[in-house]
Amino acid sequence: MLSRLPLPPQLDRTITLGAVLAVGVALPYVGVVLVLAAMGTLSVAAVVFWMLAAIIVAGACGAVFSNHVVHAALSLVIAAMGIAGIFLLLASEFLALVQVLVYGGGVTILLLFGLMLTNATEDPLVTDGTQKPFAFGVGLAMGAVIVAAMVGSTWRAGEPMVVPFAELGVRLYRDFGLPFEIASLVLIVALVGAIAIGRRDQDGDVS
Amino acid sequence: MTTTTPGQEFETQDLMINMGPQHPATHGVFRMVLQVDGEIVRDLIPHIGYMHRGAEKLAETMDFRQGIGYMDRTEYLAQFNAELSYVMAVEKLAGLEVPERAQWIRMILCELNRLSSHFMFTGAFGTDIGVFGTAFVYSFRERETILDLFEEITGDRLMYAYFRPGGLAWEVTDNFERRVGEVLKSARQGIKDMDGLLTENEIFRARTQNIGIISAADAIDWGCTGPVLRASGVPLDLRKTEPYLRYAEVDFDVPVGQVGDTYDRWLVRIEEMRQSVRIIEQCMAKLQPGPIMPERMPRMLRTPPGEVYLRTEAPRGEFGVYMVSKGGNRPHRLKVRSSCFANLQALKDMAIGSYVADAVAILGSLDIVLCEVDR
Amino acid sequence: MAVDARDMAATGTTETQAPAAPPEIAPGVPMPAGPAGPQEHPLEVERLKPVEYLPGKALYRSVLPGILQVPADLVIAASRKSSLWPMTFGLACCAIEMIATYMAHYDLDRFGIVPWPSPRQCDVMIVAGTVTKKMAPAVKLLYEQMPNPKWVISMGACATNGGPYTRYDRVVQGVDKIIPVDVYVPGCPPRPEALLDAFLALQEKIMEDRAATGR
Amino acid sequence: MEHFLGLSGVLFALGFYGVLARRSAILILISVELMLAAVSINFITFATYLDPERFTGVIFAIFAITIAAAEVGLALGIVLRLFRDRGTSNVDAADELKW
Amino acid sequence: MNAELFGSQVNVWVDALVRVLIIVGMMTVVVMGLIWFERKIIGRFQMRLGPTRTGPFGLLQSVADGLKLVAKEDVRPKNADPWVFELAPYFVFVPTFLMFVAVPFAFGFQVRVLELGLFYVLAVSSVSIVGWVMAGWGSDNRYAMLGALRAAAQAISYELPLVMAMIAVAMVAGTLNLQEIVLGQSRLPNIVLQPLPAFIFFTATLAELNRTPFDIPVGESEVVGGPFVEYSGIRWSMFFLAEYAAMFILALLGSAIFLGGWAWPMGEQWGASWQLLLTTVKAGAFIFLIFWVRSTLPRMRVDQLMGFSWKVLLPFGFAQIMVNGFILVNGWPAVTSGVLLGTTSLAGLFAVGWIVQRSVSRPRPRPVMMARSEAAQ
Amino acid sequence: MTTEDATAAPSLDGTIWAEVDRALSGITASGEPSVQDVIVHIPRDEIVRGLRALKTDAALTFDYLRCLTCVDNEDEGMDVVYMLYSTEHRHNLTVKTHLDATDLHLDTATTVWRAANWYEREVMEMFGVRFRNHPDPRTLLMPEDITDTFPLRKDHPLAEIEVMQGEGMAFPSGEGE
Amino acid sequence: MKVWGVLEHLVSGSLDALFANYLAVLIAAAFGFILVLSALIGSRLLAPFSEERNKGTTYECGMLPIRRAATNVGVRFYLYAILFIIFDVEAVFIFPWAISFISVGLVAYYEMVVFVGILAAGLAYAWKKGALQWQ
Amino acid sequence: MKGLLRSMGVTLSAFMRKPVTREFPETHRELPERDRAFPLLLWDFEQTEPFCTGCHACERACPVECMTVLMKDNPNHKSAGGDSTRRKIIDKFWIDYGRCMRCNICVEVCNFDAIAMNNTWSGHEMSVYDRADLVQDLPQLLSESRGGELKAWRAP
Ligand code: SF4
Ligand code: SF4
Ligand code: SF4
Repeated sequence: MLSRLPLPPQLDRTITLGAVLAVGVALPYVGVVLVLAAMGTLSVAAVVFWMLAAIIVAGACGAVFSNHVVHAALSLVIAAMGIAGIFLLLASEFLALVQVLVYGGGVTILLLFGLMLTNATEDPLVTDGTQKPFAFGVGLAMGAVIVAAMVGSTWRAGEPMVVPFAELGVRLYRDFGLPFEIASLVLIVALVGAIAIGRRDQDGDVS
Repeated sequence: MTTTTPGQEFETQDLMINMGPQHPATHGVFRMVLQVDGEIVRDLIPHIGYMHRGAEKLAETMDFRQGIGYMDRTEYLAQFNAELSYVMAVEKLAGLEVPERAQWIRMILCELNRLSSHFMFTGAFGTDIGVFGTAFVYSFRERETILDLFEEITGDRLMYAYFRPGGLAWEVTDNFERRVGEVLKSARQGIKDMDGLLTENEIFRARTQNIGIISAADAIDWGCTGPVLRASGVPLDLRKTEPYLRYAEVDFDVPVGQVGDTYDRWLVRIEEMRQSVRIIEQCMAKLQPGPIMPERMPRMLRTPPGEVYLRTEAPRGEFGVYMVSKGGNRPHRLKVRSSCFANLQALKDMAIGSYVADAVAILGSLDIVLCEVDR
Repeated sequence: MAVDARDMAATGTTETQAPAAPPEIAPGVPMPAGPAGPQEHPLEVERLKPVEYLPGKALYRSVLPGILQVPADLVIAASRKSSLWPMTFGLACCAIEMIATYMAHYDLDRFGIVPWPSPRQCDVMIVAGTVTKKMAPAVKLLYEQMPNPKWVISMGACATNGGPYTRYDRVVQGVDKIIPVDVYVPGCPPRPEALLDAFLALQEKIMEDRAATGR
Repeated sequence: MEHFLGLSGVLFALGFYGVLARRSAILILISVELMLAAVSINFITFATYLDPERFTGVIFAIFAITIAAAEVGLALGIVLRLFRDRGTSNVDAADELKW
Repeated sequence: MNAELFGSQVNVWVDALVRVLIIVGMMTVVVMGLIWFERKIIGRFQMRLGPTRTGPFGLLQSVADGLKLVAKEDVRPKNADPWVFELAPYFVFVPTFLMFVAVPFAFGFQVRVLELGLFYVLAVSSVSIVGWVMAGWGSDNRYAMLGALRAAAQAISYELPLVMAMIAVAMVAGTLNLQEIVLGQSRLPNIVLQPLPAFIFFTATLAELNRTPFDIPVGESEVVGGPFVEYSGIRWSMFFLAEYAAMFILALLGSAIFLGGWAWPMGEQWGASWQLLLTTVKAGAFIFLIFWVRSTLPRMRVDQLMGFSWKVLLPFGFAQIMVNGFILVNGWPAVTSGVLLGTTSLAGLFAVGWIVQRSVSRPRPRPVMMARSEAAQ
Repeated sequence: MTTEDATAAPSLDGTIWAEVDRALSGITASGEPSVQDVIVHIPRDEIVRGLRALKTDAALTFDYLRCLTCVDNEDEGMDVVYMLYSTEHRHNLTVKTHLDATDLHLDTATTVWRAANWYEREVMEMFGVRFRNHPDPRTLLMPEDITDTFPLRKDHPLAEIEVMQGEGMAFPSGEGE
Repeated sequence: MKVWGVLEHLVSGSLDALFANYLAVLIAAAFGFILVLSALIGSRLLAPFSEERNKGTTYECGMLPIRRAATNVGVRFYLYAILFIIFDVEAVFIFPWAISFISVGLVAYYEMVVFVGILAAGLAYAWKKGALQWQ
Repeated sequence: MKGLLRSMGVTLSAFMRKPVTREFPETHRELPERDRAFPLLLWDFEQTEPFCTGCHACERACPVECMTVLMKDNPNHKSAGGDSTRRKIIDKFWIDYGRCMRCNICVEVCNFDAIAMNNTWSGHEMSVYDRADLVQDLPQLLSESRGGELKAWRAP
């Protein structure tokens, strides 16, 4: 549709689309949040939360609904960054950074490599057409139940506070020594498994 | 990209990389298509001919004096050597005798040209290996001093047109000996610099050792010449095996490699530069005043019918001129046997199985001049 | 994928993959009686069509008030002229002199001229050497791939009009037959100083044409 | 606190939908990552609000991320394997159990 | 919420904004200066002059370049994926810019003192790899693709040694807070205690910056400029800018964690401007070293590069950490531990050097000379 | 080939012709002296056999193909020329084979020396000589799809100079000759 | 309003400093974004734009590309990526350890020795299996 | 590691040396006497006319055919009442510097020593915006020599 508009070359399609999206969706949202904040209804933290939530949901939607695997993977990065922000809001500095490091640097790269390797840049066609609506329904129901359950229950909320980093280490290594070693075992199993799987191809022929 | 067919097809679906004709690594307009699996070259398809501009054909329409210019432009890094083959072919056909002084001067200039050409090689090869311009700049610094000397003698920086059938176009300058001494001094420093910059360097060695090995038998079968052949251990140097000019009267060594890899080609060239310096020093000692042209030279040179295949040892190997004359003042057929042409043929054999970066290094180690390949 | 058939025809040797069935040379063609070989091979006519410089228009030319346009032009032109990035693109013997110009003795970097390998980052194309008919499509394509504004320096006799190789019919008689040229440098090869002089001339031209900076 | 939990619920549902609706193994993997991230949010929320002195949830979240990473590595290996054998990353093609 | 800015109390928002603005200005100037500096320095290494004609000493060269690039057409290839192609510069530039937040320039002269500063820098910097891969994948070009893959593989491979080096320092310093790490070195810079990690850090920095000898992702003679072949004009300059900004930051970081930043040798005694100068000089020396290496060394090959990281640097990094741990956990007096740390680390460094030497120095005689008689038979 | 001036060219005595003659027994070859190397004429049908004999003969071992090219003698047909060298015995030989203008076919020498590959491709596209059983009969120097132009033949015309100097005036024909 | 009370609570007290710190990060991120955006807008304003027929073609050293570039690459890169992610996660564990191992004491040290030992074994396995090799 | 350090040493020593750059537009290095820029016609100061008689020798010998010579009867010849010994003199002369390959042949074949290679810097700084400007006509070819700046060198 946009391609047929007589645009000067400066404003090509993608840019226009981006601008339309920004103006049409993001701006009102941000506007509402900011107005609410200005009215004193929302605190700074709440504003940040809503922004991050919007980013996360947008990223997640992109990851889930995009038909292009690379787009999906990149949306995942955006969502992961947002989630890191949420972790920060939840006073978990270390975890936020871990999230950035592992998702931003590791998982995404791995995903991108994987899909470059498999050349599967597009979602294969859904085999039976009923699956998507069905999945949609189930997903929706599931989401509703979870959200209802979580929001509906009453928690005896304690006093939130920053997790001191050094203490985190102390606790991790004093009380969780065994899980920690098990984690290393899990990692090495993953490593060995992945290498074993990947290795077999190197012999060249289809086994 | 919609469907990916399963099975064998997938395995053969390697990445095709096209390098050239405009590519920083291809020394001009060479083009190669690499079939790459991961980073490993599985196949290499060379494409040449982007610089095919008919020097042979044009030289067939020119008289012998005019043809010299085309030889310069064909082998534009070793112009004197190219001119030498051409004028010696004419001399051989016409039965001209070249005065001794002219021969010594020719030798000096040819060896200086070999120096400048090898300097070009060291620089370009350094860049192929990935030195950010520095090797190139150092080698051009030395090259520039040599070119300055050439310019003083012949009047042009690149296209000298100085050798003529029978001798030389004109006398060298008065301060020739002093200038050659200066140039040699700076060249020695340059060789030392290049040697110090790269030869011992661990990264350089890791990049070049055992890369692009070609065995002596293969090299001969492919018709490789020059340093490429000698690096494989074949002591074939026309200056020794079929001495021309006065090469039989000077003392020099022919460096020969042992493994035939890229590093050997580098070492051989570095050593050849040292030997060239040695040769020039001896020539300077033997240079006597005298005529530079035969006494009787016809104004317009004509040759009797006949044919000759005259080859000399240019920096890149055997530079041959096959000249068929049917009488008259121009060749009937002129074929330039290019050294790089043959070396380039062997590239495919050398590069398959190596890394992409190695393919570039191997190409660099062949030291091709595209105008000579395509002519 | 987006390469349409016309592009393919226009550039000929485009395969970057192993060609499926390369055309073989006609089997043992006997010597023809008369002069052989058409001067313009039909396959090549299309490939050697010249390309034009399509000036674009900068937005500021339309939105900025006229009083501001003049200094804007001046500043932009001055910055362009001080930062002419050529493409690493050597064809033949002239390329050696071109390289020499980058090197220590002449040092094009003094003028802010540094070569970049990809046409996307370049402003100037130095056509240094003979443009053969086989090479011409590539030269054209590279020129087209350069972003505006772009300039071409034709270095040496060959690029100017075929030079010593004019009479050979596989050579394009001058690169200006296929792409627009801004500065011609004579010589075979031109000295490095001559190339420097060409850059100075080009800088002058950019400053003079600054009213057309927005192109 | 409810907001965080709600957000994580939404994320989880989205991921769940992705797992069900997608056919490309890599996309499924991405959806699983989303679900795991949702779980992490929950962990931390609970840790911060319900257990701020001992923050066991945070440590659990670390382990969760660890497992997520390991899982991606391994799963991608399997996808790769699948792709090499079947030439597709469609999970439906892998429904026969023989390799 | 208030924070202290230039001795006065201001709102944290204002404070953050002002500090970020200062950083923006500084980054622009420093990056431009760096580009000029590089051209001059490399020019000198190559016995030429570098830019001289744009402004005095060519100082305005970077300005001209920048302006020209802004006023240059910005081409997007037809086949490129529009979104990925357009968004890649953000993904490269923003993380790099974010790294500035934690890096110390002088006491109190940094945007924020983060408790996990070192880890923060690491985490944020890893994001920009995604941008590289996006650029490479999005431009639908073989060289870009290959370059991006190489860049990603190289960046992830060298990130681990980088982490190891940082952890080793953090162990010695006992904190991840960059300000405290710097302060802790007011007596002795860490490079004395930890030469091996310093070496690893330098090497990994070169690799992360894609500088020679680790510039295979952008190697001209192979992939013509790597992931950015298809980028032109301003978008390309964003990558360029990010690259130099990253170099500056990593140099600052290196000087902070190994060379003692603003603290060594004078501790807190000197004023902020002197500390700033000290930092600049140290970072400048670091950058000079980068340029020097760049103008000297050849490029490594991809397998050698990977092998060097995984087979040499990483094991040595592990070993260093374990040794550090062993020395520190015993709670020996500071001098003993210090001497032990320094000597073991130095020994490790020599071991690395020896391995490098060993890996290529099989006996390799010069070419055999054929004297006249032999050659002529 | 025109006959040699007896005084200008050395005779065949004392050259390797005797050896060659022996090696080429069974092949109708004839020798001819020239100013440099001995020239051996071999008929085209026997050329590969002859070349292989020259390569494998123990006393000759011409294992190195220096050059392979073609001479266009217009109506008299073409000569394909092989320059051979022996790295072992260090001697040279030129082999020539004649092709009629009406039938430019020849067997490939790539089976003898791999080096012949590109040389033959070049001769193929430049002169239109077809080498039978050549492993890779594509063009080498010309664009891949132009296979019917043979620029090095004598009858292939030179291009006209398109722009002559001189203020818009046509170049006075005949003056430049 | 009870919910917001909790959130308010979050940013007060002990969380204050942390929040203020990362506020700067947020601002910096926004600024970086704006920088790039403004540069792009500036370029749109100042730069000429034209559409030539072949300008958009992919650069391939002067040749026209035939196939899309996106194609599978060597499995080698992928193996490195897997290795990386494993060790990256491991680094995540080492960071807290590096700060706190002294206070925990030798136990933590030996825990880490075992941990690193296991992973080193993994590296050795990969090494031996040739995952670090190219050919 | 030793080799790396040695390489670094080499570059460092180069860093310490003086740059070799010749700053071109400001400083011109001295050209050698034999420098060949482009052919120029020489001016006979004694007769105040060009040396060239328009004999076409150079035109015929030029390998790239970049010269055009038109001769005319010398109006200044003795028979016409002038004091010149040249019966014929050059009327129009063009050299296309754009095609000239600076081969020196025209100088060598000229029997009248009427043409020489420019060996000054003006011969090298000839960049133009239009290639037609590279075709030099008689006044242009003579101007250098007429101005007396040309110290023509010819082969001994
Ligand atoms: S102009 Fe002369 S030097 Fe330049 S490319 Fe042509 S022939 Fe070579
Ligand atoms: S320049 Fe000399 S050769 Fe040429 S026309 Fe004049 S007189 Fe004759
Ligand atoms: S120098 Fe050579 S090319 Fe130039 S005009 Fe004279 S003869 Fe012609």
